[in-house]
Amino acid sequence: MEQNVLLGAYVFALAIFLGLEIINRVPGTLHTPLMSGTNAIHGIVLLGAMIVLGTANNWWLQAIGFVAVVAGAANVVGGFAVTDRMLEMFKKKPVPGGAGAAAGPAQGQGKAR
Amino acid sequence: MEQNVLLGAYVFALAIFLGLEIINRVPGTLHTPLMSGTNAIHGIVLLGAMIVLGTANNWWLQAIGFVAVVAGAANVVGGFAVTDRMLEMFKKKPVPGGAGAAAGPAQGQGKAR
Amino acid sequence: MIDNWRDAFVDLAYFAASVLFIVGLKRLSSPASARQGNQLAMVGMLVAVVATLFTRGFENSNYILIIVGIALGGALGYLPARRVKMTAMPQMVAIFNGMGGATAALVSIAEFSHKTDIPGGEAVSIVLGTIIGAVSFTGSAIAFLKLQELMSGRPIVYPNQKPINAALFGGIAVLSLLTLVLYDGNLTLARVLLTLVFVASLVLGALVVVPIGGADMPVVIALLNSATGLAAALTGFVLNNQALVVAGALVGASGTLLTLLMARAMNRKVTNVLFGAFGGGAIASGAAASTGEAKPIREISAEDAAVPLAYAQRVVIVPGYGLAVAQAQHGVRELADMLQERGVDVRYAIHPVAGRMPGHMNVLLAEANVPYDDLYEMDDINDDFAKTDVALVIGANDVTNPAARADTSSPIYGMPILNVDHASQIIVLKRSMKSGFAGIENELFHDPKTTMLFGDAKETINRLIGAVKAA
Amino acid sequence: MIDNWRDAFVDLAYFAASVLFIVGLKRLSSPASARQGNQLAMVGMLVAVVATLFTRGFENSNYILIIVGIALGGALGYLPARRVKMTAMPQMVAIFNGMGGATAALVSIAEFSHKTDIPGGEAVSIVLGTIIGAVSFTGSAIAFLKLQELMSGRPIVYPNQKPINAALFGGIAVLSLLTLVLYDGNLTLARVLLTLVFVASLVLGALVVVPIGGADMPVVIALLNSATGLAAALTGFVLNNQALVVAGALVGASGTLLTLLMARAMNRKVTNVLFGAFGGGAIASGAAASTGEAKPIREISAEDAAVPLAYAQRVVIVPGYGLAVAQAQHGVRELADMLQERGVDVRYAIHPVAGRMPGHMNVLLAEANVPYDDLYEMDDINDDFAKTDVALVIGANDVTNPAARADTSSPIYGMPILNVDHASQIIVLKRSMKSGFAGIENELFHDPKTTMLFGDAKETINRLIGAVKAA
Ligand SMILES: NC(=O)c1ccc[n+]([C@@H]2O[C@H](COP(=O)([O-])OP(=O)(O)OC[C@H]3O[C@@H](n4cnc5c(N)ncnc54)[C@H](OP(=O)(O)O)[C@@H]3O)[C@@H](O)[C@H]2O)c1
Ligand SMILES: NC(=O)c1ccc[n+]([C@@H]2O[C@H](COP(=O)([O-])OP(=O)(O)OC[C@H]3O[C@@H](n4cnc5c(N)ncnc54)[C@H](OP(=O)(O)O)[C@@H]3O)[C@@H](O)[C@H]2O)c1
Repeated sequence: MEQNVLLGAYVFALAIFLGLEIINRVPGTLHTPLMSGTNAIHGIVLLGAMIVLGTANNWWLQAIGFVAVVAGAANVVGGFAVTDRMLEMFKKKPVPGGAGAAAGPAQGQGKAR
Repeated sequence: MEQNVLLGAYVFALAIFLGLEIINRVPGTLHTPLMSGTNAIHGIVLLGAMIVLGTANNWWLQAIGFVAVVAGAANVVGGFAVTDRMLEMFKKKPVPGGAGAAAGPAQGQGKAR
Repeated sequence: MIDNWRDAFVDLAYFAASVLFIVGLKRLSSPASARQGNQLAMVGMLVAVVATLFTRGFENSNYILIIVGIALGGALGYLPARRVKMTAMPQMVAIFNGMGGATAALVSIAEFSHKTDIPGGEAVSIVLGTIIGAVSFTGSAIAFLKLQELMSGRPIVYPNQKPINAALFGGIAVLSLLTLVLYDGNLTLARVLLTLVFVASLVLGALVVVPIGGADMPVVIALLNSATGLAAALTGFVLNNQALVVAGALVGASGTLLTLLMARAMNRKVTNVLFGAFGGGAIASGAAASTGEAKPIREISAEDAAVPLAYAQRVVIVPGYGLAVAQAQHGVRELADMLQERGVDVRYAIHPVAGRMPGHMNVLLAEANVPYDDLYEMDDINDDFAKTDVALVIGANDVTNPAARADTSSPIYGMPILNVDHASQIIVLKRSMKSGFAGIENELFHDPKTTMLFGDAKETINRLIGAVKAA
Repeated sequence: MIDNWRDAFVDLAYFAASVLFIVGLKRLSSPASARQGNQLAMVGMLVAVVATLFTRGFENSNYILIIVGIALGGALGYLPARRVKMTAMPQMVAIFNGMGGATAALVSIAEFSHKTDIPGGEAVSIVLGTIIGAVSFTGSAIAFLKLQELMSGRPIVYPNQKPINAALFGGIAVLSLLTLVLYDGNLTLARVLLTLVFVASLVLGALVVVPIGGADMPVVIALLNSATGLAAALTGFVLNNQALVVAGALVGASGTLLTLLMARAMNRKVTNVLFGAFGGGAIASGAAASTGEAKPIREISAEDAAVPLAYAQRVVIVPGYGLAVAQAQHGVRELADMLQERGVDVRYAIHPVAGRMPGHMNVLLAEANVPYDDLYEMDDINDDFAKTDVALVIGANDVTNPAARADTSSPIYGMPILNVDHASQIIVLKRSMKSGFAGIENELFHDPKTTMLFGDAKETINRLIGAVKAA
């Protein structure tokens, strides 16, 4: 067990460093989708809820577990759906209607930075 | 043990990702010092040599362990010393002798990028 | 043997899910690959959820509950997420974040209530997970209520706010310590104490967020988001589940950094957001705003404003919070299309913190199908204002305020702004001379090159469209 | 109890060391903080080494051996590291890297030779650690010999090179598999097999590096460096020591990426470096070089070259590999000082892969005390060549070759180069019309604006100094 705690601490610390490293220098435009995307990712706690509910052996644990599973699933599904909708809007669309200049897709992406 | 192996895999994978993330986008000027600095860091294998030698209970293990400790220590000490010497040269020096323009130190660092 | 394979499969799936989260987050943080990143994370989540169904020790009768729970929760999340208006995104994120916080707290409590031989490290994780999860839950709920305007968005101040919060915080700390000291001997009592910690944390989460103004909510949500991540990681420790630890820690760390980046982009300190109103700046600016009325301004009618727009070579549209409030994005798009058909070069200048959430303007204009290529980030367009005939400022204020460049006493001094004042002519659409989010006066409106077109942005734009047609 | 504290201290120290390595590496990869980063990593190493002395289970009599070993190895590392000339840095790094590889291999072998109940995962780690460590050791040793010119730096080709290497590789693979299959039943035989694997890997390491040319050595060393990192991580698995796993994996990953970045900066593919000479390009260029002799060049004497230099407003010095070979950096610095005293604006244009290792020119010129502010990276100075009166090219060739910009058939096509040809006048110092590293002809030398000053760079510079004094 001791050994597990120690290794867990390594995993935790490395993930922290990795998270910081990855988010460093993101453009402002992505702040909201990133917030929402990470929001969906921490919905992983749903697994914990599933384990509680799955191993529940009395109605009380079942009740807590069920509520937790519902809330966790809402976090996961809603979070990913909202993020996807946001990001969908970011993608390049065919220039609509009468608008003039049509630029290449490569250009469009380049400007994103 | 099983659990240890699994956790070890997490530690390993996270460290790999972290290493990649950190080195991404380093300027060419730093390639050599970085190579030499990471070279010193992997000298950490010296710890392994120390453990082998420390727990050695026959002359054969002592011999292997001793050679390994010597080699590992050379890697660590030499690696850090060489890197430090290289990096020392990179730092801004007072403009020597009769040379003309003297620029501020802040500027000197800014240009490093 | 079969069981070993089963365990190995679950472990491997969790490992794969962790890697997918990492790669997903990495891609999420670069504009070109963001959507793909989100989808990778989705796949990771799916893998992890399916794997969890194979965990050993589940009661057969509980599987149906799990499936129903996931279906129910999924529907509760999915339907509003697909339907909600783009402008209501922040409150959606808030409510989902609250759900996650609740889950973490409930899982922690459940673990404490049925486990017996709990090692010290796990107990600490349980208590912290309960507190952080609960605070995140009610904090997010209040943020939701405020943004949804079910509750006043203004900072709500109640008497003795600070002492009350401090007392509550102290109470939670003491109860937590007691729980940790007692649980080894008297687990039943410790369980009761943990419930008290939970309740007190719920209250604390609400009380901390109530005094914060609606405009600061994005920062608060980002912070609570990172808190939920941390709670998830703590739950991972308790369950010895590395996927939770990795994903939770990733979100905890990246969320914290994101909070700081967002706060910096709007020139706010996180501590200010959490523990104070706009501070000295608000007072100074109130005074400035009142004296400001004396300075001259030039009003213009929609018909008069249409002429320079229709005959300009280059127009830059500067959208701001007022555009979102008025829901004028579709009108703006129509106006821009008309101008472009007439040969005018129309572009949009997007300030990173225009509106009330980062990327607000991008999302809003994207909703109205404005071509992405017409949107220019601040740094890319700031030099072009000097070559611009008309800058059309629609419901933007602070992000155009030249005081940020020059006036060191201004509360927004140092915030990068759009150089609207470099354009040859400036037309500002807003309802009154009232100030924007920062509560300070804007010299731009008194610039001799500026004319004001008062009225709700949506209506004014419609009148402009009519007038351009006629021009 | 005391033992528990002791273990906890060791564990904590390893954890701290890991964090220090991470932060150190992070700082190492940014120019302003690089030195501090190296020092942080040093502190981490010290912490880890001291902690290891507190490991339980050490024989008292072995402590003295450990101390002596560290002192001896430290001295063996420290003295040459402080004394060696800056230009000999690559071979220093190579030899230290080899030491690390040897350590990893020896530790793996030692563990295999005294442990008994070895789980499968550990056995795999042991075998891989032995192979990778051994290859890294002899590979680095050959790289050292080549760079130190104790062995010819040219690519050495021996008959049946590829079949021999393939056979050796296959042999190692078979022996390794046998070791892993047999060790559970017949550990003694497995130990003998592992020794064979070790020896064969030593030979393989040497044979793989022998055919590679000296100029490609930096890439090879970077790759072997990352291999040693991997070997260290594998050793960490065997010893269940996380500090080794973290540090080793960090180096393994970052080293691999670094290898790719370095190879890309010199427009080489890593596979090309390892498995082939310059390929088709070399032949094509050989032809070009021979026909090239026919084209006209203009020679100049040191005296004639001194005049435009002394009376120029702006001079840009372009150092290359030849400067390092001739050890002319001190002379160049003197010449630049003299010109600056006369009021000439002298700057240095540093190409990222000028010389034979990345950063070669920076280190070289820094050794001669050239002020860091006078060094300009390629991107910062490339636009200024057009405003430059004299570009003084000293022992540089490929990095100035305009073919990289225009000639799609050139083997260096696409490599970013210094726009030396935009200067008003170009003076090239080299010994002959021979080509540089890429083995291709350089149009620049036939440019009507170019004059050639032949001779060893050190001597030529000295003559130039004299001539400028007289001018
Ligand atoms: N983006 C973010 O992440 C974020 C988050 C929190 C805070 N902030 C802050 O919010 C501010 C954003 O700047 P901004 O220039 O976009 O907005 P702003 O400075 O808040 O100004 C918005 C202006 O829109 C006008 N307006 C409101 N409703 C309108 C309507 N229906 N029709 C026409 N005009 C209307 C208002 O004036 P009238 O009342 O006279 O009409 C107001 O002056 C910055 O200070 C930023 O720091 C940003
Ligand atoms: N920096 C790195 O990391 C690295 C590593 C490996 C390979 N490379 C490659 O090396 C090349 C570097 O370009 P470069 O322009 O610096 O060098 P280069 O293209 O190799 O040319 C060097 C020139 O210096 C001349 N020279 C040699 N000894 C001299 C002496 N004693 N006095 C005067 N001149 C002398 C040689 O001509 P003579 O024989 O006629 O005198 C030669 O043409 C690139 O192709 C790059 O890809 C770089």
